[in-house]
Amino acid sequence: MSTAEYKVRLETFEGPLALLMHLIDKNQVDIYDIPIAAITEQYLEYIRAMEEFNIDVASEFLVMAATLLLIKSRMLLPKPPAEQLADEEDPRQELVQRLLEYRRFKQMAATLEEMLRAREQYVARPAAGFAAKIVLPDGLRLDDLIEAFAAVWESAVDEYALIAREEISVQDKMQDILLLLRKQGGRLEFAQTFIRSGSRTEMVTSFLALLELIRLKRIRIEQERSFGPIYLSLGEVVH
Amino acid sequence: MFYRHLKGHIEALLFANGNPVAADKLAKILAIDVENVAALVAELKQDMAGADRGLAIIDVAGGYQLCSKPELAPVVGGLVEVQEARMSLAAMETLSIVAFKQPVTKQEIEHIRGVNVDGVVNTLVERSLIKEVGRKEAIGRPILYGTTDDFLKAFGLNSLADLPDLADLIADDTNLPEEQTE
Amino acid sequence: MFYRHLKGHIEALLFANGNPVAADKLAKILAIDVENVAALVAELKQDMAGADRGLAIIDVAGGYQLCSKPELAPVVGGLVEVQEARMSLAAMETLSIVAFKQPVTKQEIEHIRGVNVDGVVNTLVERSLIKEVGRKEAIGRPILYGTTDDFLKAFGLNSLADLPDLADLIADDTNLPEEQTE
Repeated sequence: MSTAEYKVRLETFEGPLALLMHLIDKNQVDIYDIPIAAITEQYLEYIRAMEEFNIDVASEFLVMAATLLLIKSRMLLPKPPAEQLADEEDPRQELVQRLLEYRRFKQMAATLEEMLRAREQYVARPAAGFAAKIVLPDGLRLDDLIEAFAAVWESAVDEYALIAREEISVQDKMQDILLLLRKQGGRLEFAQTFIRSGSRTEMVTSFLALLELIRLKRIRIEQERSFGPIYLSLGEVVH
Repeated sequence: MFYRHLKGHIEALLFANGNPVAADKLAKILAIDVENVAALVAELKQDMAGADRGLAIIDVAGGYQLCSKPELAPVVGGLVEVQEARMSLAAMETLSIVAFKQPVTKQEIEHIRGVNVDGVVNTLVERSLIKEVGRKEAIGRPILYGTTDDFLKAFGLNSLADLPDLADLIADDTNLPEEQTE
Repeated sequence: MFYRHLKGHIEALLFANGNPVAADKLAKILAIDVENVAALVAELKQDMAGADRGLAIIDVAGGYQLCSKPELAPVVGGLVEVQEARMSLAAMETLSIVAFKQPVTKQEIEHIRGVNVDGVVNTLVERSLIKEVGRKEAIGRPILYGTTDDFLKAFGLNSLADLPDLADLIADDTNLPEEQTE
């Protein structure tokens, strides 16, 4: 075979199975009784030609070459007559199955191609693409709207207070308490320091501020009897 | 009609093209006179008049277009996938703020709700319950939102005047404890 | 036929949608049983059989699609670009393997085709002719591929059962060696 001939073919075969099928068809041999020696020889010739043309031989082709050589060598092994009768596997069997399956899907691809051609004869309109429409739930009531507003408005007041609370530092609270004490003449019932305490945060802040003031001896704590009212007084005054 | 089979050709051509097809273009493709095209289209129109047909041909700018019959628009509208929107609490609250405080900016809504409302506001705009109604004369000229006609429809209102007065609502709120004690 | 006018409705619906419309969707829109839809479509098909009609209804992917008649493809081709999404032989072979062996992994396809199929599989996924349908309980949990509804539409199939029977081919092949040795 001329090298030019190879080139044409080398470009045609997508994979080793395609090449093998071509060789089988070309030699007009029975796929179930492949003359493995001859086919292997031709297969290797192609591989060599590929290398000659500096075509990267895909690893798949080399794997198949190895497989063919293995089968060929196994075919050459003499078989004991006893075992020959037993259902010993033909070394070519797996390859034949692969080739058959490959050929089957080649045929199937051709059938699908025909179906596609037939389908293309039917010209459809471009899809209109009706966008999904979102409809409002039934029975939206004005009362729901008013309720929602009332709820959000109430919580908004809280929300506002919360923001304010977060801005109250222990330092500020300390100032507040001292200011309050001075206004009240230096003496105040403990509970009154929490007068503005709408929330736990503010209570905690107030309490921390009190503890800090006590630690700094700016105020004193007095309680006349158990469970009686607790009084705060300005430290310096009492002093 | 000796051109009988050409009616089918015209139907197929108008169908496949979608857009209107000029009469002379049809004539050229079918290798007949424009007058014949007009006659064939007239026949086609007649064929389509029956209740067992759903299509119609309309004359558009010197050409013809295949359409579904206008009276079947409600039926065709059935193709639209209808998804019932759930009004989340967040959506309802935001909508109520827009309804009672309009025109209102996102920032103002956020101040009342205490959370970011970008997503909710966009959803309400998409559902055409609220819309942009202008810009606030403030830094950044933020968008002002108001309710839409669809909003009125959804809540069965004739006009915004049917909304209860916000002042009353707030007054009600503050009076509530006293009323309850009575 | 007491649903006579509904034939027109179906025609309009199929026209308006363009893509195939599922039978049960038609049934739902028209508020009739699916069986009635099938009967009406059968009548419509008959109505369209005449030479004075240019359209046809085909059964695709469990639904119906309005198309121009296949024999008018040359006429229609004079007007619109008939979509010719040429597929490579490699793509076609790979697609046929997925169609008949689904769910199937890339490795299994490669074993049949004898070549790497990464590129082809990706192309088919991009064209939404095949899709991931799960993972194989094997080492590396490889992706399993199957065909899509778009595959059915592209090939004019109503369901996978409409594919030509591969079993016949397989039976032939496996029986052959025994027959030959006898």
